[in-house]
Amino acid sequence: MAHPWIPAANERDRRIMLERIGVKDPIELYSDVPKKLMLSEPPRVGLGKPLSEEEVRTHVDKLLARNRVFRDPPPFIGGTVCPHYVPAVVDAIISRAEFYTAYTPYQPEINQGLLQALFEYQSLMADLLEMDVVNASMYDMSTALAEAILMSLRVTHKHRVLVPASMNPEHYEVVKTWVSGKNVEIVRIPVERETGRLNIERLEEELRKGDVAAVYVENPSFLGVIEDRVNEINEIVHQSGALLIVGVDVTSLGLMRAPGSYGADIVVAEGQPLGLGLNYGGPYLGIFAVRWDRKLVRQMPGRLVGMTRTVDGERAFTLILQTREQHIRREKATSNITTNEALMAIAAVVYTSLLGRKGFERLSREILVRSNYLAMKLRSIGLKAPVYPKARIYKNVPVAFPGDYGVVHRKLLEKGIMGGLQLAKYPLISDVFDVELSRVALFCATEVHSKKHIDMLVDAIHEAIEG
Amino acid sequence: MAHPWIPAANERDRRIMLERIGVKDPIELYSDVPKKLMLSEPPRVGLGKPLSEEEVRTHVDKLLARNRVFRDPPPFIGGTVCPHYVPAVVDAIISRAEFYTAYTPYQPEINQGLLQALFEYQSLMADLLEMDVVNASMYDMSTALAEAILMSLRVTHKHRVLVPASMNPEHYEVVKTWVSGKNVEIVRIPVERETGRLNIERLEEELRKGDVAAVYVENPSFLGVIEDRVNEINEIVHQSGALLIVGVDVTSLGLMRAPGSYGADIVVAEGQPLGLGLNYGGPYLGIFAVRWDRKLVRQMPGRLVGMTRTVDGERAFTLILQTREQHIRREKATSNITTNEALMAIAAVVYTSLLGRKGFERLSREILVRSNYLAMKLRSIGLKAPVYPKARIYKNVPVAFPGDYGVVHRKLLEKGIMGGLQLAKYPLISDVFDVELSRVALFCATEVHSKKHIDMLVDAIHEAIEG
Amino acid sequence: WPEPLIYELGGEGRRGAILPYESELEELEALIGGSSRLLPENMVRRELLLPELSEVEVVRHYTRLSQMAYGVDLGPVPLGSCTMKYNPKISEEISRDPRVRLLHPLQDEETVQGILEILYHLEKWLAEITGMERCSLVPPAGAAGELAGALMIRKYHIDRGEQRDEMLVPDSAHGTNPASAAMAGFRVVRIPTGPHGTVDIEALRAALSPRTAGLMLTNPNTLGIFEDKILEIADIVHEAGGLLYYDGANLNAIMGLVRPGDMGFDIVHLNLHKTFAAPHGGGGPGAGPVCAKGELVDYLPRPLIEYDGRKYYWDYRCEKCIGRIRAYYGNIIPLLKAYIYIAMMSGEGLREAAIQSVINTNYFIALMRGVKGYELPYDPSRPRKHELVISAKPLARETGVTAEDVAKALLDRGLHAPTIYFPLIVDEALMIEFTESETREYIEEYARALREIAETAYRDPKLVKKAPQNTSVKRVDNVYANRPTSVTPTYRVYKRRLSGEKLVL
Amino acid sequence: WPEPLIYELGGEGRRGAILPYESELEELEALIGGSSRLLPENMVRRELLLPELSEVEVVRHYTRLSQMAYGVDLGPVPLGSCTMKYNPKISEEISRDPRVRLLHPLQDEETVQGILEILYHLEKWLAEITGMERCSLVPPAGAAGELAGALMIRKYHIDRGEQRDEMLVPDSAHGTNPASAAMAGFRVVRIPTGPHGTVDIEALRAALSPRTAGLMLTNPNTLGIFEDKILEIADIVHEAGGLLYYDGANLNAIMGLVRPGDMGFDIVHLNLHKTFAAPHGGGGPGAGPVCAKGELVDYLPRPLIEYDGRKYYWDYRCEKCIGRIRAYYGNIIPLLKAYIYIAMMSGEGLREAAIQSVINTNYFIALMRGVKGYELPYDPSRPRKHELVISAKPLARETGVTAEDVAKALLDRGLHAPTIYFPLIVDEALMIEFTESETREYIEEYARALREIAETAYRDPKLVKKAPQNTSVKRVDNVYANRPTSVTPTYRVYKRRLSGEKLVL
Repeated sequence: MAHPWIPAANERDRRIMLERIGVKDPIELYSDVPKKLMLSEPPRVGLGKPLSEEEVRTHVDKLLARNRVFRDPPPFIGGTVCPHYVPAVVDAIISRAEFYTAYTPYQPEINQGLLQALFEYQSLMADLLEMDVVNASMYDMSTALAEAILMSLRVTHKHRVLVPASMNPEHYEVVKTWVSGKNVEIVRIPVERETGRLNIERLEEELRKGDVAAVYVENPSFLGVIEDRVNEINEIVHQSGALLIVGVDVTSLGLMRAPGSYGADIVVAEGQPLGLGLNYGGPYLGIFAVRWDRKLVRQMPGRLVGMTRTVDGERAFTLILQTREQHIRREKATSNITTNEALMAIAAVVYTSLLGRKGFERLSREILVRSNYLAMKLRSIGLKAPVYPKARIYKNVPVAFPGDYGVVHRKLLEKGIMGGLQLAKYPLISDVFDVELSRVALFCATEVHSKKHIDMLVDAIHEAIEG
Repeated sequence: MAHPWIPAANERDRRIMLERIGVKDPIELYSDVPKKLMLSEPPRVGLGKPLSEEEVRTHVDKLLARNRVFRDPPPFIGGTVCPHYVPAVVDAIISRAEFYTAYTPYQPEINQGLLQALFEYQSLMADLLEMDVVNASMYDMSTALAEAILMSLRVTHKHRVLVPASMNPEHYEVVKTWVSGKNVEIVRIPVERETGRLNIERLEEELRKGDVAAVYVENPSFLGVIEDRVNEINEIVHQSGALLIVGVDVTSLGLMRAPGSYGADIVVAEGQPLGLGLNYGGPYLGIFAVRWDRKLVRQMPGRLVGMTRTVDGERAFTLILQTREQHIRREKATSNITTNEALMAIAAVVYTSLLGRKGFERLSREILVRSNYLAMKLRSIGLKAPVYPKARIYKNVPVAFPGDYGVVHRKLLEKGIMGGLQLAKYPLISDVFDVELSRVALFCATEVHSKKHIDMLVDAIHEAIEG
Repeated sequence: WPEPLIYELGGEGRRGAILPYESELEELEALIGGSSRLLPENMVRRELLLPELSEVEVVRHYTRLSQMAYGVDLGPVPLGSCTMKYNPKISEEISRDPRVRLLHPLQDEETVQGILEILYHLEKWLAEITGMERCSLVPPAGAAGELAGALMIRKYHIDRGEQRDEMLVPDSAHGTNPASAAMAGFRVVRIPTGPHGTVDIEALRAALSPRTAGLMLTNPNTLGIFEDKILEIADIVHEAGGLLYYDGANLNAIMGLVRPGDMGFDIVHLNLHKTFAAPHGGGGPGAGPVCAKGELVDYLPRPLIEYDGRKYYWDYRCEKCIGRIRAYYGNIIPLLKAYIYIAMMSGEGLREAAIQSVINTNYFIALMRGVKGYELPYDPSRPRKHELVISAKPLARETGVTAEDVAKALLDRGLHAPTIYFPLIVDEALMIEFTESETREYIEEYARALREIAETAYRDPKLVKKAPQNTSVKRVDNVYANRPTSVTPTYRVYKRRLSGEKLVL
Repeated sequence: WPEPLIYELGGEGRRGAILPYESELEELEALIGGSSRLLPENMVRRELLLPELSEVEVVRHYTRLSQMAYGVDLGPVPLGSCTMKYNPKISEEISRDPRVRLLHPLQDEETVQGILEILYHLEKWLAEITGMERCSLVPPAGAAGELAGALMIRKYHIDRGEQRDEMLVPDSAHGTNPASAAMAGFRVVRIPTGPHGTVDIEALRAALSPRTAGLMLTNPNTLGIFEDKILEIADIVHEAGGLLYYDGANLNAIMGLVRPGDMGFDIVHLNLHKTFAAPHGGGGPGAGPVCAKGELVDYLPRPLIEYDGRKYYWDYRCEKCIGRIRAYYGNIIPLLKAYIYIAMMSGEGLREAAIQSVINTNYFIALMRGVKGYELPYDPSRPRKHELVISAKPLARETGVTAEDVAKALLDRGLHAPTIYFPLIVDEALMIEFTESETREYIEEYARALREIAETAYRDPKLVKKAPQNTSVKRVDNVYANRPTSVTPTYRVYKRRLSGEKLVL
């Protein structure tokens, strides 16, 4: 009784309310529940008794003290998710109660601010990607890709999807799960051993077999490799009648061509670098865009905010094309997604606004230069960095070690350095390297890795290998 | 150039603006400054170069890692400032940008929210203290008391002020400083060695000497002693024509009589316990109240918010009685205070609203019981707790040790316990105890000290003494 | 004051953020011998259309936009089926801790024991509350949990060598149920609602067949009515070889009192951003753990959180499992908030919250009894649980004022509209869920407002149809918003139209 | 929607917070043998009039009130003399760190070395910026720093055996200067402003005497004009045996470019909540360090922060010092924010900020040139610094529309009013300070608004006098607010009046 979060749970309110309802004991309101289903006592959950705020603070504080934060230097774990700079403004804005305690803005008249922020998110992402239509968010890149592939099946009515063998193995597994209810074959296209790029011959070969709904390419790839034959890929994919799905590292777009410029039908990306933080894996943000094409837009999953006008002709914003969604179309919907990552989309638009044109160009340059500096330093101590000798890399550097990287990793950890991603975790991708997987690690260097941090890492690796 | 906090510091804006002004170089705008005064280069401040957000985060993180936080158990340091529970809601509200980035609400039409919140602060404090007028805040209790004494001089035109010898020695020093420009004598009234209460005979003696502007009493005192002869004090002080200034521990007012009920003309209190946190000494909040009396209110320092109406007759709030203030009255002002602790006043009103009647009663009871439990436990290991054998205590317990407390304190610290306040810091008050000051420490127990914490402390003290 | 678009703010050359070590860049470029050759020539971007603003401008823009949004911290959001309860500030405070925020998902497990311990206990608690054995915390939202559940059902039958491709879904179900079933490859069979507002058992029996994979149900259902024949339903479906899937959207009414597992459900998903007080974020992030019992445990998406008596770890082993439903481990921040909520409520608190949510609903129903213009369809004497659905059909019939008009008129009084036109089986539906977070006074105000709107409608229906008038913008033109020639999903499309292109969708 | 008072919300029996270990209380009471005897009988409180609300209600009430407030994060606050610059969010983030918030001021110094190191460097930086030797960080606001400074001057002269009880203060000075001097026991002697808007040197000479304790000055002064004869002024005052006190309120225009110490000032106070970007908090907390050089260092209030090469510590030694100005060490949180600001700006950044603030002022003046109704008093051709004061005297004379009316009309356009009727030496004064945080577009908009308001005034003065119309409330009745029979400083007074008492002040 008298709980801070349950205002009416007090004697007076209870009495007034129960009297009006006409019951003595609130349990009478459960009279339609079969007796045997009613629990005789509350479930044993929580910590033995209700904790007060101060108690839960102390309790969680003790637990979190068992986590180890790598801040100086930040982790070098590479892949789709890397440490990035989170401006303080981003947290300040998404901590605004009006935003974070709002529901999906079904009532546009009282939620113009939320709708406009989401419209701006869609718009800035559209400009970054050079795509015309961006939805209001998916859960993360893995599920955005899964939805893109499901969408390609609906649009093309074909049954094969080609993906790069070098893609993020976690994303691959997610895709496999999401399409498992459909009649579809996912085919992995190998990468060139020299350049790390997609093997175009093998791609063409698979396309020739026909029935291809979509080809998925990454740029830069999960392994950091820049794909420069995008025009060729565009051409051959579209000649085959398949859709081209591009997975892009958004941070690269300050310097690198946007996927809209090389024919992408659908673009997916991980929004995590855009001011979201690491969050031990989530929440993140799935960026999802399509070309201006009736068929594509109508088959697109997820919510869309549009710019419109009021009955008085003033500019206004509202949810649009809702007839695609599950609450109207039910089993015919383009997706089951309702709750998405709206607040993370707001974080991303605040981040992108803060950087602006100049800042975004700078971001790409910082990452390009730092990751190539890391690669050079690693080569200088005799490592194969990147593994693909002729690859041009961005952010991520796949590195081959003379022996088991796991040993090196543990030595780094002892020195307070969280090293690269141990690719041995992912047996699936043992076919993308000539060296054993246990010898390969994926490192990243971003704008949060200073020269000192990188030098510190390389020195520590050197010591670990020599020592 | 192009600094995030200086929007127009970019080439284009600069050019447009300087052209319109009609100067080539902005330094021309300093042409009236004597040449020899212009620095040839920027001052060497900061850390060698401008730090980015991420750099300053890492830098400060390293520095703060050198602080040691006592959380479980919280510090037992007694006195005016003790650890107290800070509801998460308080920080959430005072982190609202509209509040913390606002100026003093001189324009009532656009700041009704801020004004209403401050009016509510004044009103809730008035109800707690049973005083009719509360100002919108002073810096802290020490300066509130200094201002109260200065005010008593203005109101009575007398020159002596009587204060308890047991008062917070830091407050005493602050008062001495603030009145040092005035012709006034501060007289310390001793406390009874048995009960810790004010020595009423000595008080009467000093009052009989005449020329007394004010008598200051504390309840409970700095040393935790409850003063129960408030009716007698009220009578003899007012018979002498002096003002009665009461310093009160607000947390006690859920159970203890309010100073308005025993004749206080002016009340001062430290608002720190009301959800402000420890903050290594500040910001805190000086609560300042006076009786409904024209002379007192007109001589009161600080800003006041009043409830009024608009020209349309709607309820509204605005700053009132501003003619007392320095921006209008200049050297005739009641005080020089302008910037106060408005945001802390909002914290206090949010805190007090959250607790409400029942919660506030509970707060007082928690502290009363826990501090008396602490005293009992300390007695059980043979210590004099409280030092005054017949004192009734609240929150603070002055404890006499068999030897130098400093030695015990260091042993506690080794065990992760921040012990009591070493009164040896304050030679001034050596006259309030029969034992040597080095043997006395002031401990507090509040609602944040669990039984386990208190037992842990007492066990550790026991071990330290025995060992 | 209308707020400009971000594109209409700022100016050339402004910047709102400095990156961490910008001052090093030249040195690094020199060390690697210049950066020009790092990018393939044909991959160099020529144009980047982003606005340029200072930090001050960005802060003001989004602070002002936030003031034009509406959430639970400003007032009640009594949307039926959404369980918009209060989001404790303590959860926000704790979840800002850098010892969560700065953890990389692929850090070595020994460096994340604290968060793993939290997740471990959270799973146990959720299993206990639902009466299930294990939960996967990975699904990032309820719909993802549903998809996982549907795929589990699918794989379960396949592994048993059965061809079961039909999923039964009541006509009152949330749209996500059929959508998820369809995504998992099922054909959806609709089960009608009977006259008492519960599943029509005869129709259910008739729909069952050797192709039946399972039944997706929420209980209490979207009408707020408890499916009192649930044990019978479970028996029937199980006997027919189907599985029972529980949609946790409406758990708030019964948590701590009744468990889906005891009702016979095999799989349950939860919405932590509804029932367990994690904020909804204007649309997300959420968290939608999926739980199972018996054989179905093996099918849960991986990884699961485990403890070997010494350390906590992720178990990726997957013999029968459906695979992975999202990269990494789900939305950790809402999961942490649910942990805090349950720790602070404990079993008694959850029960208390459920009971109060039901009292609130039935108090409102009591206040609405006899108010002209509205009716409570399906057995009005029966108590509702977390929510209720009233119909404005009499009002619409007699005055022309529809449920949507009523919703907009509520906005005009500073009250948030309920969910409207759902469930589809009720005409002119107003679906209202107060949750336990609302005060008695507010419920009374809501009832009073509905009564007064109806009174106005009977007096002057046009007046109601003009609403809202007091909101920051007038009624939004939905037709224009969706017309192929004017639909505008991004500023890019707007600019292209401005420049003369004919863009038609 | 008007927001009720907190007293008008909630209901009997509700609670908004649970204290930490409430469940232990009964056990503890039993252990100490009951709690009834702990309080003296005659000290027991009989009645406590506080409202009772749930957490939800409290959060909503104050969130809604916050939306009815206006700060720099919503838009510019160009109040002259207030230096309302942008408050960086990073400072808010960092200063929430529990490793600051949870430190008790009387913890052993070895346990607070981190914060002490920060304060140590901050002091050094402030001394460098002002050209002083040492600073005391203790004063919690500018006025407290001023009081400290005035007391230092007083004690300095007393220690030298001189009877100097007159403080010279220009008539354009902030009200705090004379008020602080008076609190320190000085007689205030007003020095007139000369025709160029600077101190009238002849009048200054005439005012000097063996009783002169010092001169309190701000430079640039409140007209935004740099006292170009400052070196001469310093010489004259020093020769007469007086000291020079610098009011740091206007430092923003010259920081990093000119130092008060070099101008000849002996004591300086700073407002970190103005110049160094700590937020103003709706009135406070601030931080007003006081700095000194030469002999005056000994007089600074204690404690000072010191470093012995091994550890940082507070030095309480006080031979000549004035004592202590506040308990503990001042307002640590704003001090920390100033540290962060200076670390991020460094010397160049401070200089850049100063220059831009001056450009902004002079750009506005350029835009206002020739606008009918306003004039720039005192040497209009001379550049202003951080702020300017224009006079609406022509407008008032010709249309009856006063500076206050103009201020309210600005509010109506969503623009914050400037400081009005200050400094007192300018009739119908509008004192405007944009700071470096404002955009060119905003300055242009402000100039446009002032021009349009004047145009309207010449056309239809009554229209202007009706403002504000678009604000959340109409113009507030100040007469009623201050009338002895209706002045209402608390709800307690309101209730007493309601109950029939005649309360007159």
